[in-house]
Amino acid sequence: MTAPPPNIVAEHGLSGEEYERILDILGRAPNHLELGIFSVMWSEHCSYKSSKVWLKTLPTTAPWVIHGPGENAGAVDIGGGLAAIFKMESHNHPSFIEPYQGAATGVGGILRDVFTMGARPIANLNALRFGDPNHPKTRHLLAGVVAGIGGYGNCVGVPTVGGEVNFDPGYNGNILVNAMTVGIAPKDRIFTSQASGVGNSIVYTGSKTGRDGIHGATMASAEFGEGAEEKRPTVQVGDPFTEKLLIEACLELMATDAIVAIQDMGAAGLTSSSFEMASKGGLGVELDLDRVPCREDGMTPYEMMLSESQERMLMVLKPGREDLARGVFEKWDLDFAVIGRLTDTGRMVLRMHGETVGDLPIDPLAEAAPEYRRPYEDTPEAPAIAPSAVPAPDDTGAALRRLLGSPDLCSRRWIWEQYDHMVMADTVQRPGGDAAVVRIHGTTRALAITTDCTPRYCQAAPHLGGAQAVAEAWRNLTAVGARPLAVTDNLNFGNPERPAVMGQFAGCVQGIGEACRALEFPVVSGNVSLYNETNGKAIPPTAAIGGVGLIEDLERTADIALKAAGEALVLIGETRGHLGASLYLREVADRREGAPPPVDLAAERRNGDFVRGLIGAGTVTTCHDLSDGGLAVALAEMALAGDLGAQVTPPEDPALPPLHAWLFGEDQARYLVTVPTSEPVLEAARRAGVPAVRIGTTGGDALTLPGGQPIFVAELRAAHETWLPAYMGETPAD
Amino acid sequence: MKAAVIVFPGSNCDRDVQVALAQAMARHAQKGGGGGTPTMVWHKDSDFEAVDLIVLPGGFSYGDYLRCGAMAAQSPVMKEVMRRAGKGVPVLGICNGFQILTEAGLLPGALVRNANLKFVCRDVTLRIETSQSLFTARYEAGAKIRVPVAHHDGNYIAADEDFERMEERGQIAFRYCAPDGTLTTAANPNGSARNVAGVFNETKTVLGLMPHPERLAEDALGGTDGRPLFDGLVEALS
Amino acid sequence: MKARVHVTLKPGVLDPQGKAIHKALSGLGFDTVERVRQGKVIEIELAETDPARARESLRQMCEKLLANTVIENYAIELDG
Amino acid sequence: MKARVHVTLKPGVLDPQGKAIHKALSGLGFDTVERVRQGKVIEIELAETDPARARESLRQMCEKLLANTVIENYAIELDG
Ligand SMILES: Nc1ncnc2c1ncn2[C@@H]1O[C@H](COP(=O)(O)OP(=O)(O)O)[C@@H](O)[C@H]1O
Ligand SMILES: [Mg+2]
Repeated sequence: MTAPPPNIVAEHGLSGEEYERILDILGRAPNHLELGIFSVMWSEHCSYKSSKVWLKTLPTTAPWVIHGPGENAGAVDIGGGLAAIFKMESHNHPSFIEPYQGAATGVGGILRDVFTMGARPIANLNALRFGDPNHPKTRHLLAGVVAGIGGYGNCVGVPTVGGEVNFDPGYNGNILVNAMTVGIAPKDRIFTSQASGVGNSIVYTGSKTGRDGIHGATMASAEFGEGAEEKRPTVQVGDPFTEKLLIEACLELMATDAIVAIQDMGAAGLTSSSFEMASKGGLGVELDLDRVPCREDGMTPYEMMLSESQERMLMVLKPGREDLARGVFEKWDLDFAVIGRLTDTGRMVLRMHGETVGDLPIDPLAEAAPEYRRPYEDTPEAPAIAPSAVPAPDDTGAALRRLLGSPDLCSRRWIWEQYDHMVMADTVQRPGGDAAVVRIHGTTRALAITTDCTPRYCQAAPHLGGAQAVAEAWRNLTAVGARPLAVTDNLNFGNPERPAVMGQFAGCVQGIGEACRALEFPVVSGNVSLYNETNGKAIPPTAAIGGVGLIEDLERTADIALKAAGEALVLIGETRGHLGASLYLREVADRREGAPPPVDLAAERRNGDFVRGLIGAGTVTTCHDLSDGGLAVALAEMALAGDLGAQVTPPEDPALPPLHAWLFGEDQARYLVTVPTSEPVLEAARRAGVPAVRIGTTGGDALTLPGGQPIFVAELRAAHETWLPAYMGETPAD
Repeated sequence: MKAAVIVFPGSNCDRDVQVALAQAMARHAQKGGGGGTPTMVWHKDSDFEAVDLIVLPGGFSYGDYLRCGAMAAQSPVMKEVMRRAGKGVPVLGICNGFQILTEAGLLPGALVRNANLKFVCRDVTLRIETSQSLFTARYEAGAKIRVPVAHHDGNYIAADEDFERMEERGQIAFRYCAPDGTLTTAANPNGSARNVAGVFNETKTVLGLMPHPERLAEDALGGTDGRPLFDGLVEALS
Repeated sequence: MKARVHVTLKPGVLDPQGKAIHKALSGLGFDTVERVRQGKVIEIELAETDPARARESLRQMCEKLLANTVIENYAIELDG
Repeated sequence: MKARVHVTLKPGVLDPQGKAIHKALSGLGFDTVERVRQGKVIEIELAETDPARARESLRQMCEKLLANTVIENYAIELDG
């Protein structure tokens, strides 16, 4: 085996120091194949080398947690002998290069993470960030990403039930596509990747291996530069039809006792999947690469081991179950091949044409994976902005219309109507509310699911932003009546080698950890995406949180649509009129500054528990949490959903902030509910020590806000529904 | 009643329609009829037990690659479905099932890409064009119902002379309409000619429709306008 | 033996893709475009050396699967 | 002036459509089929009489819209 020249080492993204470590581990120079394997295994994407020290600080346990981080996805007990299994994952770089395929394969990848564990996927969500709407690429990227997510999810037949979208110039050169899948499995039949049984067969199934995506994992960890376009041929094409077959075939085989361990081939394909299975089981593997089903002639071992072809799985079978498994996969027209076996050597030995082409020790490679405590700098504190320092609008109604029609707040209907959000016939709350509600099939219980992050808060104050994202997810689940169970996170940042970026990362993770602890909302899975920057400019720190909660009784849930005239509107939580870093400040006053609203986790928990209690008792008819755009926007959304107006009168309170701050402030830990009569609820709130105040009454076809003319709901609807379709060039007659 | 749901590789509304039918059968059983559950029939099976109703479910059979429904129409089970349809066994095709029926020649016309080229998933209003059929007997002619669509290729086309014949024989089952029943472009989610959402064969024993009645056949899912279709079938075929 | 099958919509049959491409091209400023139709090409490699047999077999593939003859025409092109 | 633009997947790029058609053809008993790839043809009529200008304009259409040059190749064919 000949040593690779230094430029080849550098091209594999390995530092000199890392290369020295390889020489130590092998006691010789690696050949090209081995170098490739080290390179992907030690890439940021696979090794989490910059993030690990911080991720370890997150709370990951609770009595209901079955599997925390470390498996393909997290698993929590949802009662009835079932587990919810979920995870979120980024496909940012591929989606920027080829939005349709990048987003589509992102959905495919996260689905596999979930059904690998034995779960039938029941819902997909997507958290998306695009650049400035006026940037020449934004429209094309948005169209492609949405079509790709729909194209894949619709075909596999898993409903896409929610997500979030933001636009910010900070994403001009690096969009974010974070996809989340939730699945359900029998609690006692969860599959992991831990191999066991020396001599057991290693089986390959799914699609054939092609030359696509080779070095995708290293690409996902490399900062974009001007030459990014040249990397294009590494784009993978997804085949959702094969994925659908793979889901059905895997679930069919999982119902038997044939499988010992199973692992999808994601980033770094055959390399990381076989490595991980062996490493977790403390065993070795021997692979016979001649047997790998290939799409192209003459593929080299390097190409086979590093290919990121989609829709592939690796399994360890119990002895003698090969024929059973083969029968299942052939029934579903999928490739099936025994490509190797487990050994007790602790080594990965790769053979082709009767020769050993690679030989690596497994544990040392995994244990010696670099782990960096990178230097970091805290983000300087943003100045607090007093409500009175922000000018009131000339016209409250016009300000509200403007907010509702702004890119970050307008209706996402144009997006979710391209997603089949109802297939499987269990979608109880469709997109448009606080959290999607998906029934647990055949029961009257349901899961509530949401994704949340406010990047402008994370940017101004990372620690607070991280906590706020968790709090908002928790609140969104609470607002539909669910008991929040656990979260998955998707941490999207710039180059961690820059202390300022590392400071954002550390801050967000600390904030997430704090909020998760306070809310008993542990992190059970997640994903880190670093190097999201172009020419030295990092994206806004974006700590996307996917939250899952449980609804015990579908009769006891709430949605955001106003139901009947004459009901009381009750605002729960304290309103100080915080306008720093708010959407009002940005969209109406054209200022991007200030400290975000403080997050009081004790208040968050107390107010949320109170609201959940009201929903559980069947007291409230409607519930919406307050977030972007504050009270006025929340109320408008409720009016739109119910096609019913309301009249608002601010409470008489000497401490009331200026009216515009009261209406548009983004104070946290708040909900707006409707009740037939307000007194009992106000009384219960007093007893619970929860701030609550009646602020108006439902009815009519217009929204009457203090200090303004009534605005017809129809007018609000036009403002809310117009921007996105118009931006995408659609005329109503289309 | 005995019903069979055909499962093609890539079908994904097979369970949904099975549940909707089973619920209709359970309701019928409560009134003294027989209950049961539709059986699933795998596309490679060239024969299956005698049934009173065959359902081709929604989804993306064979990925909808080449043309939607084209490969499914050639699968082994379809020979048998066509043979039985020829003998008068009722066949219901929903969404992808409708596409398969046109590809197999059991229904006239073809379904092409939506006019705006986008997948569309939303509730639409349908006008019941006739109650004179096995499938629509439980609706009143002219009634408006709300059911969802979810498809990429639901744009129905047929030659003018085919249309004349179909209109004459009452072969149009459903049309997309505004809430007041008028046939507007805005109410048409995919550009279908004459706002057609569903059609019968000449004997009205085969129905294909793009909307998904099985998705709004339960209160918990937000509506029950799809229910009478299944209740009517179960009642008539039991 | 290599073959190409061209599948095109029959004249008069609505072509949403062609229409949308036309509109998009006009939107991009390509104002000399007068008509656009979209079709498919299916490239097939056959283990068959006899052109007549190859052509007949391709014809059957078209009739059975590759084209929907209600709305589409097909043309077979054999290499070499 | 009439033109045809052929858009095909670059070599090595997965072609799920072609793969599925291949399987379906085999299932129908066409067992001599060895490989299938699917592509698009876009027929365009141009109000342009100069072939060089037509070709250049078509090339731009391909780069901008007709082909996804990340994964597809294109070929332009001018009639007459
Ligand atoms: N990319 C998307 N895909 C599907 N649904 C989306 C997407 N983006 C937003 N939505 C839906 O739109 C609604 C409003 O989103 P958002 O404003 O982020 O809600 P909230 O402020 O309650 O977190 C939610 O129901 C959400 O699921
Ligand atoms: Mg909310």
